[in-house]
Amino acid sequence: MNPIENIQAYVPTSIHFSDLLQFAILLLGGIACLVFDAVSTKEVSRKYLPMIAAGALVMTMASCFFNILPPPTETFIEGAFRSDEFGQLGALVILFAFLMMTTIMPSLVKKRNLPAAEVYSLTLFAAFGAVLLAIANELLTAFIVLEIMSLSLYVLIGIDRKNAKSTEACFKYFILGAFASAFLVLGIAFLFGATHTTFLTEMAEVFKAGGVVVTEAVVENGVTIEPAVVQALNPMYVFLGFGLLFVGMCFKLTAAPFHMYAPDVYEGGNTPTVMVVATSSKVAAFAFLLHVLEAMSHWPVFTQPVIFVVGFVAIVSMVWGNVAALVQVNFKRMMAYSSIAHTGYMLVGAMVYIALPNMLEGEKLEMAMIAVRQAILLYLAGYTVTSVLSFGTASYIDGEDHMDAYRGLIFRKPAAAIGMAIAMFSLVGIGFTPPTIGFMGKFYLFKEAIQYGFVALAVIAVLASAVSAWYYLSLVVKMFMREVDDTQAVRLAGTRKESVKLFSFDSMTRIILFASSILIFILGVFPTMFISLGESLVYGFTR
Amino acid sequence: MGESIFEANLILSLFLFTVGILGVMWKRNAISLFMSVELMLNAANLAFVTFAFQHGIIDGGILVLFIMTVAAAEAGVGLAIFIALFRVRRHLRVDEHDMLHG
Amino acid sequence: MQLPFSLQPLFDFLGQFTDGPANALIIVIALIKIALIVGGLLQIIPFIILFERKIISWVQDRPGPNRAGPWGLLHGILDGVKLFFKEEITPKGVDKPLYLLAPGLTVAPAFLALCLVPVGPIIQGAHLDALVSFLRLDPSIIGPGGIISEIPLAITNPNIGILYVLAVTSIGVYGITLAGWSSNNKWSLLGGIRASAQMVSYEITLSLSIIGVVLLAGSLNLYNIIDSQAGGFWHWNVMAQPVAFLLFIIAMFAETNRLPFDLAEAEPELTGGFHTEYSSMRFALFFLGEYINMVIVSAMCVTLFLGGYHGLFPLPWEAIATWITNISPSFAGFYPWVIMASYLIGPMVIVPAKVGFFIFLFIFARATLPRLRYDQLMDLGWKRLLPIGLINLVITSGIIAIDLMVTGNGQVELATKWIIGAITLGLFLAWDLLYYSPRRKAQLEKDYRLYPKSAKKGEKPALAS
Amino acid sequence: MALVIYYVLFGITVLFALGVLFNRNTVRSAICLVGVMAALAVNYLIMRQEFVAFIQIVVYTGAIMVLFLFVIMLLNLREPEVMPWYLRKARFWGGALSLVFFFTLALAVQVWTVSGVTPGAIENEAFIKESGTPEVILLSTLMITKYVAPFILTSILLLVAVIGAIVMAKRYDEDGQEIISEEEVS
Repeated sequence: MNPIENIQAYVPTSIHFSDLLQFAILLLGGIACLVFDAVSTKEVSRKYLPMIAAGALVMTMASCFFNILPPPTETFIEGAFRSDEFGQLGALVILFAFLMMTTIMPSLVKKRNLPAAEVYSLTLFAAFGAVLLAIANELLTAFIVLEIMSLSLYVLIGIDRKNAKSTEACFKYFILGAFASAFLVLGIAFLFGATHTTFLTEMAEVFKAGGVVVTEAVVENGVTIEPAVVQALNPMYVFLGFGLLFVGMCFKLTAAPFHMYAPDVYEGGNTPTVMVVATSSKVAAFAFLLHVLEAMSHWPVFTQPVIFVVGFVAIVSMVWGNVAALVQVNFKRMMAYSSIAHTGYMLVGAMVYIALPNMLEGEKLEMAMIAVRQAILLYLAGYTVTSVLSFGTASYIDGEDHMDAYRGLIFRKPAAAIGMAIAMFSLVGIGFTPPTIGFMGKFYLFKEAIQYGFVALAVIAVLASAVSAWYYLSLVVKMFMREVDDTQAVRLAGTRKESVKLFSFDSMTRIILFASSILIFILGVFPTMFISLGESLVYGFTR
Repeated sequence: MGESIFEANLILSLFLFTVGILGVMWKRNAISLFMSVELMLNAANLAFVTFAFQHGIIDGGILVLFIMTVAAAEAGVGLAIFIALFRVRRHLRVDEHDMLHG
Repeated sequence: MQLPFSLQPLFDFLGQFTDGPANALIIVIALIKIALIVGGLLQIIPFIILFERKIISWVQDRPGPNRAGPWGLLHGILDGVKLFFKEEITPKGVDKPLYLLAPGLTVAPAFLALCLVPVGPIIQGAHLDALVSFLRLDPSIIGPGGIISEIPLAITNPNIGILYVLAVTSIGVYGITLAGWSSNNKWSLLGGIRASAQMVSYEITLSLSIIGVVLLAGSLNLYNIIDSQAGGFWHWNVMAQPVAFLLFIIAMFAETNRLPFDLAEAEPELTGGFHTEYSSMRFALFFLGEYINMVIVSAMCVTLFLGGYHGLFPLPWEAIATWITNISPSFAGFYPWVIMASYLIGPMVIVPAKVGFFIFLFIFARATLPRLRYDQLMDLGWKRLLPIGLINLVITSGIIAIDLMVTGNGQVELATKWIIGAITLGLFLAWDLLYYSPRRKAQLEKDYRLYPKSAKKGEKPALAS
Repeated sequence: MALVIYYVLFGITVLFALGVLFNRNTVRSAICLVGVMAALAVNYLIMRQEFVAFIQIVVYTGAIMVLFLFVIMLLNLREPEVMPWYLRKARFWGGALSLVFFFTLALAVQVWTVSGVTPGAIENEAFIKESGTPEVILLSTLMITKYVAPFILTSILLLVAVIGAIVMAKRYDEDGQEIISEEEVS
């Protein structure tokens, strides 16, 4: 059949928008924020909009516990989406950080006199983009939802327009983000040129067959004529396409050679947004990168060079992130470099993921891939919870970002200091802090790496995280052991004294902070609980 | 004639992309910087259309339409950010925006 | 009836240079059409200017230009001559390349858009056959079965004509903007900024009002759009899209920078706006571009909403021609002339009349309406016209979708068109009369206090201090 | 003949692109970018993508670049770009690296590209000619069937862009601190 007749005879099969109903709540919430603001006064909207936003987020999170999305074997909305662990469990992780953001935002909105409706609606839209990016199965859809998320975050980073630092951070984030998306688009174009499609499932078929298959299998006189490869894959296009796409994604993930903007953006942006940039957008982008790698890893030629490239980026990220973090004096800059290092650890997992199809086959391969995905997701979840705790505490103690401002925090704000210490211990992970999620995440990830033969890489990762102990723990030492040094020019953190009302967003922030510090231990002791939750959500029972 | 222009178009696309990268590296004015990014997006569009024409896949045209929409959205937000930046700093010289480091 | 000699050898000769006689013929036909349409328009423009001055003087109750020639007919031409021989001044400090490029960028898109205007029907089928045999050309090259199977009475007829027009008119803004920038004059710069913002804003309204028409016709081709309006004025798109028609007219004024919206050159504020620093022929090019643009947007409005070259009532030309030949044997030779008249009445009478109406509208608006303030302009464009256009589009497409689902023949019925027109116009009027106008009036009264509340009934209203 | 036109176009595109890079005047550089976009539109016409070509002109030159010009003029960025790039080592090495990148890839494309139209393309072209289906109809059919998800998500993207642009660019008058405004325009 002629391709054009194909188009004319195209019968839409699976456009059920109800499949995305749980995520549409976010969209509706965002629009509701705008409409509510249009019909009410400034004070009223400042009071009720965070409730709408948090309500939408909580509803979506609650719906993530039910098995709503189609199983991973099916694509939906014309093949544009496919859900796996990242669909529901990943969405839960993503939305957790956004929920934290909406609870911190009200005080910031009040203090800096920000436009409330725009803040909350853009937050919800960013959440919408992030959760869809985690399940995107088509490169263009992924690009568009990535842009929805990124544009919202660019604006949220710089929403405090009177603050020159924040605007400058927004500008840098925007320029480099746009630069990265140009790379991404050219990468998609070359992959499209090689495989004639932008749908990842179809792309996987092309890679399995080693070329574009056009003719369908026909049975003629009892003899089956196999589908023929009409055009062999052009390795040049595939590598160029993947390379550009990977560069673009590295920008979004803040992996090492492409991380330049991260410290500036983290320092200049407002803390709640930076928290989301560090966690949710990373989870979503990682999910997308894994889906692309999964589709492409079926091509044997592809494996070796890409392992090399991804491994290189992982090593550089780990080493550079940890080394540069050693000399930082600003808390948020330190967290930026730490986040670069954590991206490096996670890329080790991605590397294992690519290597798998060449090692195993059939049922075993599937199980192994699921295991690696779960390990990465566990790590991401741990990183998200920990970052939420540390950034949340940092915004809650509300002081300078300078590290010296944390001196003797334990004597002024004991709860905050303990929370921050827990977060720091969890971030260190390997070697010091067994019962935390940071430890378990790294343990699972490096176990996979060693199991499939990447021992050297695992050793480098462990060494790098041992280096990281220095700067994380020095902050803890500052908080716990040093007396307050009055000669310090730095304004001390935690001097704000306000009465906290029960049922206010401020108290909700505290509750979430408390919950995440508990979660760090719960997940650290029972990581299998998280994994089995994901299994039962995704594979547990059929729809 | 159709047979011989693909390579030329792909090379043109890569060339425009490289010029875009160079622009982002060399230019000092924020708006020129962003124009270079637009040039890179145009290069991607050219690659899409070339592939669509070479292989007879109509999809390429649609992908280009979407990318144009995204570029327009990005331009809108970006220029708004530039205006905001100009309001607080009174200039758009990129290498003098160095409040954030160290 | 045939020419005494064949034109074929001429094209055979030209064909040696252009890959065959068919190409030569295409080029020659295009050149003839360009000469007629572009040349004709260029001749008319001085008279449009004269017409404008006369109308304005009529509105202002004064004689107007009446010195050169009878009724001042030579004024436009003499103005052109004067501009041509004036000294060209290039001020110091201008950005020379852009300064020289700007007038060209205003005029060139205007002429490019002129290529699209369908002034008459497509010659095809038996009529083309007759024409070919009259000219004694080779029917295998031109004719119903030949390489050239139809001759549209427009310079060109691409499949996506509307898009072409939109694309080309959107380039036109560069002329004004660059003129403003390169002049190195702050008034000119302000004019340029205003023009760019204004044109981008109103292009949205323009496109929104066009989309409804495109939906009704199911095609982007201008001839298909006109064909969908064939059969009398009750088929015209203005019946189906009255609100879009209004929007189009408003956007048309804004796109051509004509008076209620001529903020780019507002002479009391900006001394001349973007063309302050231009003189002589460069200035004349801006002037020319403005008038060609007026003609083009009018012609587009005619094409989209007023049935193009179709008259008010459909005339059965074939039947008339047969009837005339049947009156008396001596009238038999009139048949081809009547058919030719059916083709020429469009370009000669109907299109000029309709376009002339809009030109009159332009001029009359200039003579009567005050200029908008910049914020009013933006308010009108973004807060009024854009929502109205969107709602109009939603209603239109919804009803068309229902119609297509019910009938399933891929065409919009006449009754549906009227229903769309009635609903959209009704809603618009209801919104305006019941909601908008009273509030607007109250607001104005509050703002300007024209009629203070203390004034008693019957007392003469006085302006409050 | 058509090939000659194509290579002339190629040259024009390259020249305009270099103009974008090397012009010190922002507005001239923007006009060069408009030139690149228009030349690409003609290129698309040569590749028989009429609809995409005209949309390219409407969207890129008609909207995006006008917006760029508007902002350049609003902020009155007249100062020339002082660009001693050859003096700055980092920039120089960046440039050299990108050029190496380009030449390697161009060479690779030259070597690896499968020349010529695939059978599918020829079949398609013949079909389009025979049936006379305008390309627009095919594109629109695809857009509301196969690519319905990106189509819908694009509308959300535009909503986000509108909100973002407004919130970043609007004046603040809450605290009476008017920094700079569009007063200059009105």
